[in-house]
Parts: sequence; C-alpha cells; structure tokens
Amino acid sequence: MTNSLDELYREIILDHYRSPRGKKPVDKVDIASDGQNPSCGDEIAVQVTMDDGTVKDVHVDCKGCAISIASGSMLAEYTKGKSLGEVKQLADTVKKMLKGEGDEIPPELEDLDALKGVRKFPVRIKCALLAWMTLVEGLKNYENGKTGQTPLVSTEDES
Amino acid sequence: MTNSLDELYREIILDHYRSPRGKKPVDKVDIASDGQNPSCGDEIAVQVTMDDGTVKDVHVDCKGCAISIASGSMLAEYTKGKSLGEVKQLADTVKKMLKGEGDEIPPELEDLDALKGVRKFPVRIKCALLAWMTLVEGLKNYENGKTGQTPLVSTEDES
Amino acid sequence: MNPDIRNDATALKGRSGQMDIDRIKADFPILKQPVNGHRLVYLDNAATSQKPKQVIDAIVKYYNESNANIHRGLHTLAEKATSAYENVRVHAARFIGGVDNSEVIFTSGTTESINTIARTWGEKNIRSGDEIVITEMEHHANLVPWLVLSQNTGATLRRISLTPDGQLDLTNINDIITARTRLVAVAHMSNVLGTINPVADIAELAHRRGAIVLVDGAQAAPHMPVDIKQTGADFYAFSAHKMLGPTGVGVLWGRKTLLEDIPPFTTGGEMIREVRFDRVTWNDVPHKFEAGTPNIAGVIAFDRALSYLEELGMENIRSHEIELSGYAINRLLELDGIEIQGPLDPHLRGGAISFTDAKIHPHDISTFLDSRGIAIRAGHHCAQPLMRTMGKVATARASLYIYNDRMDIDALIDALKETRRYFGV
Amino acid sequence: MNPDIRNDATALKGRSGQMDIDRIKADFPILKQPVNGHRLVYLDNAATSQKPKQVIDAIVKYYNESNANIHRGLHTLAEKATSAYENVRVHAARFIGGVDNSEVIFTSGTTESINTIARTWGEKNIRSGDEIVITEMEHHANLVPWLVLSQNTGATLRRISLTPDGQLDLTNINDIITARTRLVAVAHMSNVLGTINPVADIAELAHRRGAIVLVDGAQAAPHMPVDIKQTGADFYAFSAHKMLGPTGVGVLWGRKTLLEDIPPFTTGGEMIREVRFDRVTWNDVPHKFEAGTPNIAGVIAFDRALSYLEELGMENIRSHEIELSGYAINRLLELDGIEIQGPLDPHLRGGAISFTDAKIHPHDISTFLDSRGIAIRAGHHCAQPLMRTMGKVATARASLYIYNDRMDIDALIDALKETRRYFGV
Ligand SMILES: Cc1ncc(COP(=O)(O)O)c(C=O)c1O
Ligand SMILES: Cc1ncc(COP(=O)(O)O)c(C=O)c1O
Repeated sequence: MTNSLDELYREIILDHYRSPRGKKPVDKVDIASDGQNPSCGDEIAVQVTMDDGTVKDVHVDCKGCAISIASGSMLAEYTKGKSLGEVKQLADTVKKMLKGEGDEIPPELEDLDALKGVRKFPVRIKCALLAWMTLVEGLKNYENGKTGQTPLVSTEDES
Repeated sequence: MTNSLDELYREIILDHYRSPRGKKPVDKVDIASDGQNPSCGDEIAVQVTMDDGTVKDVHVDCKGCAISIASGSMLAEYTKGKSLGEVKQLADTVKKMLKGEGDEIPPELEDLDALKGVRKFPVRIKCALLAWMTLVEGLKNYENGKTGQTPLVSTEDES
Repeated sequence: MNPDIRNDATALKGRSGQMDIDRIKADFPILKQPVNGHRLVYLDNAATSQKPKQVIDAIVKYYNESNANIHRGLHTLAEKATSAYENVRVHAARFIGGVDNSEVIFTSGTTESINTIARTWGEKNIRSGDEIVITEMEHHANLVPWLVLSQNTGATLRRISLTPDGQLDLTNINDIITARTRLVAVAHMSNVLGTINPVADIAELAHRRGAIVLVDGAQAAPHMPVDIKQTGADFYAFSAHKMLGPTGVGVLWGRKTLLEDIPPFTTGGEMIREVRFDRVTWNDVPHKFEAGTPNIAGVIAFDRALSYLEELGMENIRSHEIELSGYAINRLLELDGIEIQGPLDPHLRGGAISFTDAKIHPHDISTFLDSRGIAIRAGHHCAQPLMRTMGKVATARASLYIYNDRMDIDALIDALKETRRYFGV
Repeated sequence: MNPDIRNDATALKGRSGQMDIDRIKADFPILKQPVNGHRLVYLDNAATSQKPKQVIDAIVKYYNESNANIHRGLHTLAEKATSAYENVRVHAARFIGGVDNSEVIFTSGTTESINTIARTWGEKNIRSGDEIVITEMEHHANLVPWLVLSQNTGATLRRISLTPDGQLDLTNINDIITARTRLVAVAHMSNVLGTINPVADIAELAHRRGAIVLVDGAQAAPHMPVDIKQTGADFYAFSAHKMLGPTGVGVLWGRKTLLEDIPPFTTGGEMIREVRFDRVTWNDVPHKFEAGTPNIAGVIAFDRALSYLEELGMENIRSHEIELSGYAINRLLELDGIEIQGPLDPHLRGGAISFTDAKIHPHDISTFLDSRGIAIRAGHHCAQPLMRTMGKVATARASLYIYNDRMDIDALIDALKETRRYFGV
C-alpha cells in the first residue's frame, strides 16, 4: 500500500509542506480566524488583508501535519488576488473534492488537485479541510461586518 | 429435571403453602415488621405478641409464592413459644441452611428441612429467607426498645 | 468459520410476506440447546431477545479484524473501527424513519438514554411548580428519573391513569397536560400490558401546551415499524439488546435543536472540542453526548441486528406478532382462572402478555414452566406502581418475538395446565 | 468451534516467570492479519488492547448458551446469566486486591465510573470555596468532570504540576492539598507520559487533610498489580477494554461507607428497592449504582480477560513491560531528533511511550508507520492541557502490552528511520 501513501504525500504536497507559502505576517489584519482539528490537535491561524473586496495578502500559521500545512500553504498561494466570492467558491470546490462529491479542480490550480489523495485516508480529510474552513468562517464574519477574532472553527463535524 | 422441581416443592412445602399457619391476626402487636423481595415483588407483614421475652403469638401475612408462604407459615409454627434468643438462633440456622453454609436443622423442626430444596434455585433463596429476615429485623427493633414499624426489610443483599 | 453460517437473512421472507419461523429459529444457536431436558421455548423477549448467529459473528469479526479505539486513531484498524461505528449511526437513523444522523446518540441502553435527558434537559429546564406527566404503566426507567427530578426541583409529577383493560385513560387528558406541563414521558408500548399508546396524539396535545415529549421506545422499536417523526417525540429511547442486538448498547434520539441547547451528561474524552484547566468547549452533537470509549463492538454488531430486522421487514414482524398474540391470548383465555392484564385485541397491543392465575403465584408458574424448558418472566417487571394500581404483587409474562410460533404457545398452554395439576389447586 | 482453541492460558507462563510472547501472540486472532501488506505490529494498547480468542469465545458462549436478562428472572437462562454476572463481581473484587464484592460496581468504562462520582459524591459534597486537586497529566476523563463540577459549584480546581521529566512535582504539595481540599483526583499511571504516580503518598496526605481520593486506574489496572487498599484510594476506576476485555465495560470501586452515603447516578430498573408514584427507596450497593440492563455479555467475558491476566501473572506482565519499555526507550533515543516525553527510567513508568520528532508531525509519523503495518497513536491523547503544558500540539505514542516483543520495537525503529527518509527532512 506504499502506493496510496505516495498518493497522500504527493511530491507537490511535500514541497508545500517543506516550504509553506504565506509565512510572512500581514501588515493589516482585516480577517482573523483560528481553527483547530480537535481529534488531531492541529491548530491554525489565518489572517487576511482585504483591499476593495479582494484578498490582498494572506498569512497562514499552522501547527499541524504535512497535509494541513500543505493545504494551508496552497490556500495562501491560491486565494491571493481573488474576490470574496471567488475564494468562497474555491473553498467549496476544495471541500467537495476532498469529500469525493466532485473533483473539478480548474487546471490552473493543479497543486490543489494533489490533495485528492487524502480521500483514501478519511481521518486526514479534516487536516486538509482545516485551513479552508477556517478562512471561510473568517470571510463570513467579514461580510457580516464583524471585526475581530471569529469563534474557533472546528473540523469535528466534517468527513 | 422434574426431580429438582420436586425437591423444591416438597409435599411439606405444598402443604404449608395450601394451608399457611399464622393467618389469624394477633391481639397485641409488640413487634411489627414488613419485608419485601424487591426482585420478585413478594411482600410480607410479620406481627408478634411478646410475653416476658417469649414469642406468644405470630401473625404472618404474605403475598408471595409457594416458597415464601410456606417459609412464613413455618416461621409462624416454629417460633411460637420460643425466647428471643432462640428465635434469632433459629433464623440464623435457617439462613445458613438456605445458603448451604450448614444444614443442622434439629429433627423436631423437620418441616424446615424441606426448605433445603431451594438451594438448587438460587433466585428463590430470597423467597425462603424473606419471612425470617423480616422477623429478625423486628426483633432487633424490639430489643433496642423501639416501638412501631421497622424500616422495610429487603432480601436484595441476600443470596 | 462454520461454513453453514448464512450471512444474510434475505431468504427469510416467505411467500405472501409471511415469515418462515423455522428458518428464523435456525439462525439462533441458543434455541437448539435443550433446557431441563426440553426444547427451549423462549418467551422472555420483553426482558431481552436472543441473538442470531449473524449478530454474534459480527462481534467476533470485529474483534478478529478491526478492533481499535475509535475517532482518535490514524492507523488502519482505527479507521476501520471508526467508519464501521459511524455507519451504524447512519443505519440507526434510517431505521427509525430517516432522521438526521447527528441526532442519533449511542448510549448503554434505554435507561441511560432517559437518564441523560432527565439530568441534562431536565435539570436545565424544570423548575419548582412545573409539571412532569408520566403514565401509570411506565417502566421504572421512565418513572424514577422523573420522580427524582421532580423531588429535586420541586416540580410535580402527574400521571395519566389507565382504563380497566390497560389502555391510557385520556378522558381527562386536558386536565393533566396543561400549560404547566413541561414534559410528557410515555412508553410507546408497555412492557407489562403490551398496550401500544397513542403517542402522536399525546405529543400533539403536549406540544400545543408547550411541553416536550419523551417516548420510551424500548418495547416498540423491536416489535413494530417506528417512524420517529410520526410519533411526534422530541426524544426517543430504545435498547439494542431487546432487538437482536448486543447488551450494553442503546439509542437516544433527540431533536438537534434541543440537543444543541442542553449540556452534556457525562464528560471526558471525545466529547470536548477544547479543554484547558479553566475552561472547556463541547464537541458538536452527537459527540457531545458520547464521552469516553463507547461499546464499540456492541454498536458495530447492532448494525447486523438492524439489518436482520429490516430483511424480515418490521411490518411483517408486527403482523406475525399480531397473529401470534391473538392466538396466545385466545388459548390463555380457555384456561380456568387465568386473567390477562392489558388489552385483549392484538391490534391494540404488542406481544408482551401478562397474566395471573387466581390460585398460583407467578413465581411458581415460572419455576414450573422452566422445568418444562419454557422461559417466561414473573414479578413486577420493573413496574411496581403499575402492579399496585392493578392490585397485583406480580404477574407472569410471556412475551413473543420473531422466532416464536404456535408450537411455542401450545407448549406454554399445556405446561400451564400441568402447573395447576402439580400445585393441586 | 475451532478445535485448536485452547481454553486456558495456564501454559503461558514460561520458566523463570517470564512470558512466552509467541504463545501469547497466538491467542490473538487479530495479530495474524496482515495490515497494508505487513505483519500487524499493534502498539496502540493505551487506547485499547486486543482480545484473546478466550475472551471472544466467552462472548459467543454466553450468547449461545445463557443469554438472558439478569436479576429478574426465575428461569434457567436467567439464573445462569445472573450467577455468571455476579461471579465476575467476585472475581474483579479479588483481582484488585480482595475488596468487598459489594464495593465493585460495573459501569460502561472509566469515563462513566469517574462521572458517577463527580455527579453523586461530588454534587452532594462540593461547595463554593472548596478545592478539588487534579494533576497536569490527567486524561480528559479525570479532568473535565471536575472542571464542570467546580464551575457548577463555585469550587476551585487546583493542580499538581510536573517536573521536566514528566513526574508529579510534589515539592509544594502542602500548599496544594490543604484543609480546603475536598477531593484529590489523580491518575495511577499516565496514558501519555507513562508515569506511575505515588498515589499512596498522595492519598496519605489527602486523608490527613480530610480529603478523599479518586484514582484513575485506566492505565494501571491492565499493566501492573493493583492492590486497591495499598493505593489508599477511596474510589478507583478502570476499563475492561484496555485489559483484554470487551468494550463497554468498566469498574468503579468505592468504599462501602461512601457508596452507601451518596445518591445513585442513574435511576431505573434494578437499582430501586421500592417505588411508588411519590417516593422511592434505593436498593443496596452495588445495585444502587447499576440501573437498567447492564452490558451482561461484556461483563461475563471480562471474567475471562481477568483470568488470562492472572494466569500470566500481573507481576510478570509488569516485568515484561519494564524490560520492553527500557529497550524501546533506548532504541528511540538512538534516533536523531526524537524526544521522549515522560520518565526514561522504565521502573518509574509503564509502557505508554510518547515521543516527538523535531521535524515530522506525529500524524505523519503515524500514517507512515501504518503503511508499514505499525499501529501507534498520534494526537493529544485526550490530554490537551498536558500537551499545552509540554508545549506540544500532539505527540506520537507507542504503547506496549503482553503480546509485544523486541521484534515489534525493532520494526518501529526501522520504520521511524524510513519516515525521515520518506519526508526528506
Ligand atoms: C418499556 C421499557 N422501558 C425501559 C426499559 C429499560 O431498558 P434497559 O434495561 O435496556 O435500559 C425496558 C426494559 O427493561 C422496558 O421494557
Ligand atoms: C488515564 C486514562 N483515564 C481515562 C481513560 C478513559 O477510559 P474510557 O475511554 O475507557 O472511559 C483513559 C483511556 O482512554 C485513560 O488512558
């Protein structure tokens, strides 16, 4: 079964894991959302600078496994420059893909496609989802005009 | 296994069951003790008239099975005329016999010996014990100078 | 593994939707064992049911192939165990009418299910002056928790009384379920009288009065189709062991909004989201209510019990029991001095048939029947107040299930006749 | 039945009191199953143990031969089941040092055992201003119930902190356990650090201060001889599933005088003496604490687990684990970047060995090891506050039991080396 192991830890994932994007703190925190995966202990903090309805900068700080770090790194990479709506759509696509409910990852986001291997490891789906669910919660708060920290997001319900 | 059934319901027992002794209420209630066998629903009321440290009259009212009725009937028959000490000793003998910890039933009390068959029916030991435990509780109360009803006696701990 | 073990019961449905009892009997190893030299006639199903080999095999298979603690592990066994366990939740949700999976909580049994609500919803919502309504036919499990709660809070425990034939007397129900009522706790089917209660009507009234409704389904879930939404219940409780499943497993179903609103019952591992030394946040439902390592093997084997019942069809099981209860009641009534407690019309009741003999105590009946290989129950059936209401100290109770047939009832009747001869009354 | 099933383990003791691990392994069917193409190396015993075929057979035998509800029936099956169940109580009482049978309460597990005390003794005795003392290494099961109790009552939760090597720091114990202390709740052995705590010393001090002591024995009872009287505990809790027994069974031991003094936890059938609609009297201990139908099959099969452990000898099991933990710790320390949490001296600890890799997250370690057939646990091990204290989000944990040997440890070490290569760190 080394095969499915290699499918989980694809090279792209290991690359994001070894050198995660979004390490640099953002200058202005418009969205701040913390998440955790209670069954594993993963913890993540996502901070976003917004500019005219668009994600200008993202900082992801994840204490977690290769999957959650890689997923957070991809989030930092692929959400920058996107509108709120686009980001939510993307998060939804990732979520559906991870849950096997559709896997239409646009070709320009091929790194994300590498997360697919997680589907064979049900317990790890939560790790891959963590960053995305945490961000979405932050976005919701932002849209509702709330400032400050969102309530802690948990992946317990998922997968 | 009709054999062990016949050992449980020996003729003597069926005789006591069909015509229980001690049915007549006593004139003066010196000791009144109620007992029950919670797991079966058996209920018993024992009332005693004392006279100079001796059991003068006994009334047993038992809503129960053949075994509890027969055992109560034997109690009414064999405690009458005995001193407090003798009654307690007898109750102890019966208890030990039922629990298989000794079976020296004096020959003059041979009816009681018929209760032995109960030992092969562990759940019924409580039925056979009920009258005796209830009486003993009443005696204790009497010795301690308390009057009135004793707390409800339960056979739950036994057997 | 024994090659003759069939892994499905699909073939058990006879033509015309009836059940092939001989084939069912063959699935239950314990029924092949003689008791006191006689064929075992097991008529104590209201206490607990026997288990088909499919369920027993499921336990063995779990321990042999996927035993691990759930929800916490990243290794293969833990994943197998976790997904098997969670699949039973989905299955149970479907079995009771297709409710939301997250509304299904696994407990150790009906008793724990009901206590969970009494000590969470109850302690949170019941105040002095409030009223809790039960019925006179409740099992101690659906009576004592409410008695204790009312004693501790100063609430009043009120009760719906019974008609002479053991049905709920609803004539003055509007005086009992009132604006002061906060909770109505009622058995779906009585374990003593067999009575099936009109829970939907009661729930409708209770809801109009602003009360919530807990239904004790311990006897209903094993014996008839249960669609929880149709019962109108807000909470519903039942036990696996009475429906072919293992001991130590129960279900508590509750409306999600209610479950989310109340605190957990027991606390510990798995049911928290985050804990520090000075604060704690709870996990989501249903996990909030499942602290610690559950009865994993039991829950996983319960799945097979549900499948077995589904393969027979709950409608068919109900029909079978109507037919067989009717037969049993008629035959019992032929006997001199036998009195049946509860409704005589089998359409109004399940297969728990309590009876008394004017001359012989139920214990003696039971012991005698046992010597003939017939297992019935005698006693108060954990319903002491009902016994008192009926003026009995105990009853004998024969209770039916899927593997019982007319032969079993005939054996019962013959032995009852013999009982009278034996005791010479 | 499989003819090669041996029904006793008496032959399992090798010469010189050592255990014959190969013969033990042969008793565990699950260990014969390859996982991900590799031999299963099960090192997740602190989460739950595997079950020998003797225990699994006992479950099957119970369902095939004596399944019935207990304490209530007069028929043969009910008597068999009841006496088997009650005999396990006697056996368990003997296993923990020969306590009074009536002090042994069967629960669904350690978590329920501890909650029982928190919600009965605790709610009755803890008042605002009182103090409850726990330790920083407690499992959520022995932490959250006390946190909730202190929040609900206004009591203060205090804690004994840890030395850098994961032992209790008792230097300022006299400032922590004081005259205000009502209860000290402490693990006998930590499920994360492996540390064996000096519970007798703590109990001695607590008793001098007038406090009572609850010991969480979930990890101790399976792995070392436990004589409850010597621990000084007033309450002691453990789970069957971690000691070869079935899931859904636990033990709560308590001093009889205390048990008699406190109200029941859950209420319902079996635990009452008499109930009317307006009053209820409780049954005697232990029945007062066992409401409803218990996990009968589970308890009865637990008997066989206790016998299996006794036949090996708890002293021998402890020696085996000292030897094997020592070996495992030494081999882990050979590896670069591996840090072990908890004491390194195997005489101070059990076989639950937590470790972290400076570069690789425990989840990744666990997933990688699993691909090699090695089951360990990664996460917070239901001890989030301890993780925070240690500055970790998670650890990897290999935990040993009677069927593990040096080959298993070698497989672990080899795979850990491979893990580093695989992740390229
Ligand atoms: C109507 C009813 N309610 C509750 C119970 C209690 O169920 P359990 O003992 O499985 O908790 C029973 C069975 O004993 C029952 O028949
Ligand atoms: C130290 C300790 N306490 C309590 C528990 C809880 O045990 P259970 O989940 O069997 O209730 C565990 C195991 O998970 C444990 O290791």
